[in-house]
Amino acid sequence: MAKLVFLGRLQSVAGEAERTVASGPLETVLAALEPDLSLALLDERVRFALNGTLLGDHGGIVLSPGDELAFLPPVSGG
Amino acid sequence: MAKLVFLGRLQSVAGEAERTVASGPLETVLAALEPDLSLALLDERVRFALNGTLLGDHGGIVLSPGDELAFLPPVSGG
Amino acid sequence: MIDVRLLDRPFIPGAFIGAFTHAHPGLGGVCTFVGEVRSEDGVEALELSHYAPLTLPGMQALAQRAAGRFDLMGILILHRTGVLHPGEPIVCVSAAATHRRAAFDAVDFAMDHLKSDSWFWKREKRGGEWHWIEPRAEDHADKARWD
Amino acid sequence: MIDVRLLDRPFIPGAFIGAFTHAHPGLGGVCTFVGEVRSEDGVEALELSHYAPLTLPGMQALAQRAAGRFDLMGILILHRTGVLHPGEPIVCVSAAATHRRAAFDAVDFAMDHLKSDSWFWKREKRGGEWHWIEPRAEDHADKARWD
Repeated sequence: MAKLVFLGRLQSVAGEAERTVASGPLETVLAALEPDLSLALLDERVRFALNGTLLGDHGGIVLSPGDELAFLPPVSGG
Repeated sequence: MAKLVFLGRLQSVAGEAERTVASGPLETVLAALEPDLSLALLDERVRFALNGTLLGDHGGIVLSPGDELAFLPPVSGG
Repeated sequence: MIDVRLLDRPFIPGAFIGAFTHAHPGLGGVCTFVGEVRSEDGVEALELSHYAPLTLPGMQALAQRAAGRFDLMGILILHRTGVLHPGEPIVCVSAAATHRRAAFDAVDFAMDHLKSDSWFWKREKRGGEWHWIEPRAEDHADKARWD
Repeated sequence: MIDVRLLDRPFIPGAFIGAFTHAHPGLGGVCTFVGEVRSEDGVEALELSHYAPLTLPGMQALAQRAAGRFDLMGILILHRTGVLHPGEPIVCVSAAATHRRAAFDAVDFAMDHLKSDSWFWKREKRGGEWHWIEPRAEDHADKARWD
């Protein structure tokens, strides 16, 4: 199993701050989510962090057991 | 009698912070002081304040009894 | 001294600034900015969420950049998380330096970058309902001053 | 709120800033600068003298000008007189505003003018002897930024 973490407004879309999912290719993981949630996660302004490291490229991600993938929408102004 | 107040380094020249003098025209008052003190007081960068009000013009000053004339050298940076 | 903290409950800036200042005896000056939650527009509360693996490390990197760019003796960056109410301090940045200009510029720089570059997401409660706050173009313009 | 004071003994800036901040609930932010006596060049002590009929009124006029020029909720200006030792606070300027930029600029403006325009005369003790400090061209340049 792997963990998805939803930050900011993505938390409201998901209805929770994190979710445990089956490990595997990210596209398979996303396809199993609610369509509005997977659409929101794939917004081009959303950044990904895998196990605490920001990813520059969002292609070819495969979640291994124990991985934590965070979805980071643009931060709020102040 | 009137009072002269010496600020900053003028205090060191006068050897005291203030001095009581006979009232009368300022030139008469200054002529009665030590020459090095009157010279220091007349330095063009020294401003005068009569009874708490800065004077723009240093000419024709006559000290009345009870007057306080302060001599203000340039303030220190810092 | 570089001191960077995330605080999850109300804090008194003076308590941190006093200790920070005493850690740098004989400095020239300390510039401090404390930002508070504004009490306007009917905002009842503000909630800041963060992502632990990124947020504090990002603030520490920012403090290092400020210390490297300006001639500082130290920098203090405090940021709240959690639910805040109007009037509570949300951020405090303090810089100690021999010269005032360096202290001022470092605080200004850190504030501009904290607002646009830090991993915080905010939502505010108005009329009993929470609303996410979107990014503002203005913050990016503030940050661009330093590029 | 405009609060301007001459203080003839050591003070803790935080004690004044805390009260000043609480007098403006819901502000956006407070910028503060605290200047301390530097411990360099073998300076043992610093003495500041002032002229009561001019010094405090001059500081009050400066605070009014800053409040008129920037969009402030309040400004606090504290200045020491008498004998100070390295590490003691000598000046504290704090500005509260809805927007950070106004608070920063007001403190910067007040500090630049306090250094060159205020009626303080300073002498420092080195090797047991007092020496008057002369004006510096640099301070006039700082002030000229605002003309």
